[in-house]
Amino acid sequence: MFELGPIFSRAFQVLQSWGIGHGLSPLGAWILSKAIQAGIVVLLVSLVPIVLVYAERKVSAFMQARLGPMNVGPYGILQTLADGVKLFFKEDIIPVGSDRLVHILAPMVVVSPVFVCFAPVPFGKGLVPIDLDIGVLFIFAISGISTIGVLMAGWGSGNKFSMLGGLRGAAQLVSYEIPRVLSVVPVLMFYGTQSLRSIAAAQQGLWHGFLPRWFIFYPVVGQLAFIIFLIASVAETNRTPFDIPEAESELVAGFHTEFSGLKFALFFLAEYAYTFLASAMAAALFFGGGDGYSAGGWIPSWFWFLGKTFAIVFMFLWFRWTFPRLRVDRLMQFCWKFLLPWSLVNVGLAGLMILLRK
Amino acid sequence: MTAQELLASIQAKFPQLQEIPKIQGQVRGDELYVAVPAAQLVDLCRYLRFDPPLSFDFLSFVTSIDWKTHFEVVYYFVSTLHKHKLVLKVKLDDRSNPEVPTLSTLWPTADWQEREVYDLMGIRFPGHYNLRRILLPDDWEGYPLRKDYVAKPDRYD
Amino acid sequence: MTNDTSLPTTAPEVFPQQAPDQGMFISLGPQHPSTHGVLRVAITTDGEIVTSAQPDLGYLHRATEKLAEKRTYPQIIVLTDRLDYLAAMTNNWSYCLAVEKLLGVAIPERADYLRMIAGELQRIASHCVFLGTYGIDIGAFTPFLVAFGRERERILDLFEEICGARLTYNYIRIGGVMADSPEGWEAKVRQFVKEMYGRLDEYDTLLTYNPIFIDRTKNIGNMSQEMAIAWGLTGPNLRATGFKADVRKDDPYGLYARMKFDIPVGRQGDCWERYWVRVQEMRESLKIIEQALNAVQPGETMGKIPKTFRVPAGEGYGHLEAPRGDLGFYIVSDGSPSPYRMHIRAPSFINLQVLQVLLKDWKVSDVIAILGSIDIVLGEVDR
Amino acid sequence: MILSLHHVLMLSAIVFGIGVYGALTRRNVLGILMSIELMFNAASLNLVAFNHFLHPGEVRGQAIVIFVITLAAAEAVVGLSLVLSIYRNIKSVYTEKMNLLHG
Amino acid sequence: MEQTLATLIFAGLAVLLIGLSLVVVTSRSVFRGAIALTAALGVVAGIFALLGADFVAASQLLIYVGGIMIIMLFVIMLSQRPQDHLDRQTNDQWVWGVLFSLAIVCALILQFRAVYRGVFADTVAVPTTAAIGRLLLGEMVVPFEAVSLVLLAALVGAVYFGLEKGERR
Repeated sequence: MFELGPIFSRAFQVLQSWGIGHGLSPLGAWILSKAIQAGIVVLLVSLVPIVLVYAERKVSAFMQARLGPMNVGPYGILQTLADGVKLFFKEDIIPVGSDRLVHILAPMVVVSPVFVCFAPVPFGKGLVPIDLDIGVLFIFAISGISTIGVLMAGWGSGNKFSMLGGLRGAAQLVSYEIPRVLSVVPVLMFYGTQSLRSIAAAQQGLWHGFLPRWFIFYPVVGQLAFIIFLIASVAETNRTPFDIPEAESELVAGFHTEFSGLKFALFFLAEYAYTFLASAMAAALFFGGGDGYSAGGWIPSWFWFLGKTFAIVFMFLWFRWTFPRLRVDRLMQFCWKFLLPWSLVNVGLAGLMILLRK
Repeated sequence: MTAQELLASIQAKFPQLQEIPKIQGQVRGDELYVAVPAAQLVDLCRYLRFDPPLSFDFLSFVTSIDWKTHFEVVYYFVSTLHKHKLVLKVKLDDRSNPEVPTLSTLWPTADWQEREVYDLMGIRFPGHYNLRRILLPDDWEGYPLRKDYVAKPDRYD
Repeated sequence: MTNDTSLPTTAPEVFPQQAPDQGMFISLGPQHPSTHGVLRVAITTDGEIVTSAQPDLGYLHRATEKLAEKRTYPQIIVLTDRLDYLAAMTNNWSYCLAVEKLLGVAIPERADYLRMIAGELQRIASHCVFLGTYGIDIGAFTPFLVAFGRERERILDLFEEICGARLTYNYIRIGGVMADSPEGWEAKVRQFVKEMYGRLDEYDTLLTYNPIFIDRTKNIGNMSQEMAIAWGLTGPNLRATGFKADVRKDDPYGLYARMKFDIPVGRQGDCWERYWVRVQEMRESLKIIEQALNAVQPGETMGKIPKTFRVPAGEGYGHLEAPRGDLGFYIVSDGSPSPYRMHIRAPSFINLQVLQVLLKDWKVSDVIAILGSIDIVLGEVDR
Repeated sequence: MILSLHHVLMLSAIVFGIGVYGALTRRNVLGILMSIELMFNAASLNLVAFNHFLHPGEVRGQAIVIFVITLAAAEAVVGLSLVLSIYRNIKSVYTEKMNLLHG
Repeated sequence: MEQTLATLIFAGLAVLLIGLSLVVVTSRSVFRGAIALTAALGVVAGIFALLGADFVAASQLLIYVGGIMIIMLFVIMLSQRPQDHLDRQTNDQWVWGVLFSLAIVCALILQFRAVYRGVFADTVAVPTTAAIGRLLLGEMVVPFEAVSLVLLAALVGAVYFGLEKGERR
């Protein structure tokens, strides 16, 4: 009931046969249907930030004893749209001392990998854009490209604060990438695959009849992995308490000081899309994705998946509005002296558990 | 220490220093007011600062008054230990070249306050390590708190 | 008094050195998001370490002392509102104390109690702003909207009821207060005080004992007692070094001698203790307000002061414990309707100069934490 | 035209040649390091191509590429920390300025 | 049909790769050169994927683009001075450099054309991760461990070079 997967696959079958019937080769029809699927993903990913910005503003408002946006539309739901339009019409400033080409390219380099990253995400049963065999590795590899964009933004602005922000940002992103990847390794070890869809599907069923077989419920290993993944993901998305790159009280606005209008909006889009991506990954890796417990019932898998994802997104927002910012050297210490050793220990523990189970 | 004891212990070391008498019909606080010539200021202050029974370790404020005929620099001392207070007044008769030795070597807090006096009243403090204008722009002409200061119209007037 | 240790025999070697040629120069401000106003701090760094810091001020200079020479005594109260615009009530009060010393008038008891309630409310409001902005400096946004947007708003509402203004009150007048409190105002203050205790506990969980916050501020910007006294620091900044100095106790004004309250002190004068002392002070202020509310009786709120009066010639210095330290007005009168000379001992101005030596040898990322913890208001620094 | 082994090999030869040119002529140490990376990649390209065209179904060539990438990382890390260390001493990244035998 | 598509994609990637490589060795701004190199490495990853080496392609992106190039950009940003883009970036031997590298390219191309002309492959792409994993921890375990030692040595060396002079003991 309400499952979107079969509907979509049927629709694309119809589309492909329609294309072949109108003189397209099978390959051409396949490309056409994949292009439309990619378009849908891109559209979804571009829409997600609009929802997330609104959610962030409302959640922060409720945490801060105020109302948040209320004027544009009922309960201000159109506020983000209005902001987007405003950003769209703002003047596009390129500073005089900047490296023009790098400055213009930077936001694109930051934002374009996000869209690609969503390719192997299983949005529900039969709703995987491309079920890549190297899914998790693919996401990590592609999202690493954004770091280059951060450095380009820092360099291309010709501004001391931007440069410092870019350097700090890149150092932070590179450092936290390591515990983030290592925290996922136990998941891959247990399920023996890197495909997000297979991992999510492997977490079906119940333990002892009541506990879902999600990875997070594996004793010690699951929780440790999830906590490290969550912390590292918060750092990867440059959000408080790890928002050193854009620490506005210290570095004005970090690497996006000199960006205005649409280019600034692109940075924003990237940040929220990465937040969503990290939450979606966490939902698929640790919470059974769209499959698993109760999906066989009346809740459609895509809804179940999005529900889990937004619950994790809420944690991101919660962190942001309750924690102060770490100092930059403590941030690095935290990564190298705390997260990294524990994630290595976790990999060892996972290996031990697998050995014992055999 | 009461005002009289304070005065006595100061005069024991610097016999020529006198209390400023309260003028009839005028009001004044109950602090001890002592007049001191600029030449003796640093010696007196070193004594005030480091003599254990006095130990005026806290310089509350430094200011200056333009009496049209002469300038006066006013120091307000407090001892955080003994809770007694003392007002020192340095009279400067030379209107064209007013100079008082700096106290910023004894009380660092005099640093900016002397700069402010210099900035607004034009009294110089030889020995100050960084005597520049502080509140007004560096190219400001004249000293605004002087009574004979005439404001020049600028581009905002 | 706790300060009976052996006194130093020489002045502390605290003067800032000249900036070395090498190193990176950072101009923090005047348009920087966390300089709390138009302040520029010229910082030279060697790598991450600050080698010299020179605050550059004067962007907001309005020549209050000069303006005062051209106005009558009651007119100057308006000027004092604009000094420390986060604590206008204590500015009014301090000025009136000085003028009343010159005049030698007696203040009705009710007026003194109202002044005290308003002054302590003002202290809470001002510390709320500090708490919020310091949270932003450290990167926590929520305390700002909670302390600034919720509690301070309540206090401003109370002030609005009592004097009609929300920022520049002009409420405390020479000889008394502008008007008696409206019907039911005291009950509202009582209600606010009762709620505020809970709010302060909320701040403690939200910010004060947050591990990240402690990590950012504890053992950062340490200041010794000798250094603080030598640089003339007053208020919470001095008390954070462990020195029990408070004008309300040392040189009691108003009716503070009747009140029972503690002076919270720190131990080593780091950023966290400067912050913590302020939070504790809010608690003490609440206690004072409660006692004042219990003691206040109906009565006159204005002393016997003629509409136009002349201040006798002479000089007087009145000071009090403002939220940011020892705020004093030194007034020289020549018998004319306006003061001959007025000097303002502005605590923010005097507290700020310690920054020259305090910032040295700390990391660049600590600069904001230290600058914020000194808690300056540029309206008062530049006057 | 269908993709054949020698197309890939020609591409890798050209990239390798460009890398050689860069390594020989750049004044900047960083430029030289970057050119060396280009040569590494030309070699990896060859390995993958041979694997794909001559030994389909096996992965030995690809495994060796993994080694190449790893060693390139090691080389870059040491090289770059050397560059930074040299830059700290002589404030220049140009090779002709690096004529001192002691730091 | 699919072969033609692959060929077309390969041609596009090849042109891109050659262009970007030329930018790397000729650009006046080292930073732009490094950006071009980053893009070139991405293109190489694309070619890897085209040749059925999906795991290697992802590794290439993860390690090269997400790691090495970032450190390289870091060093460039730390060591560049504003006037640097005005300097000539090639040394005096560039003519000989061109000739030498042309000679190498010609020799290699002639040889490859002669030997490997007309070798085609028509295999479907299969996942390689598991196979590579088995190979690395089975047959190639000794080189694998050796490489890890090399990495460790490189790390220690980098830390040593990164120390200030006074800290070296």
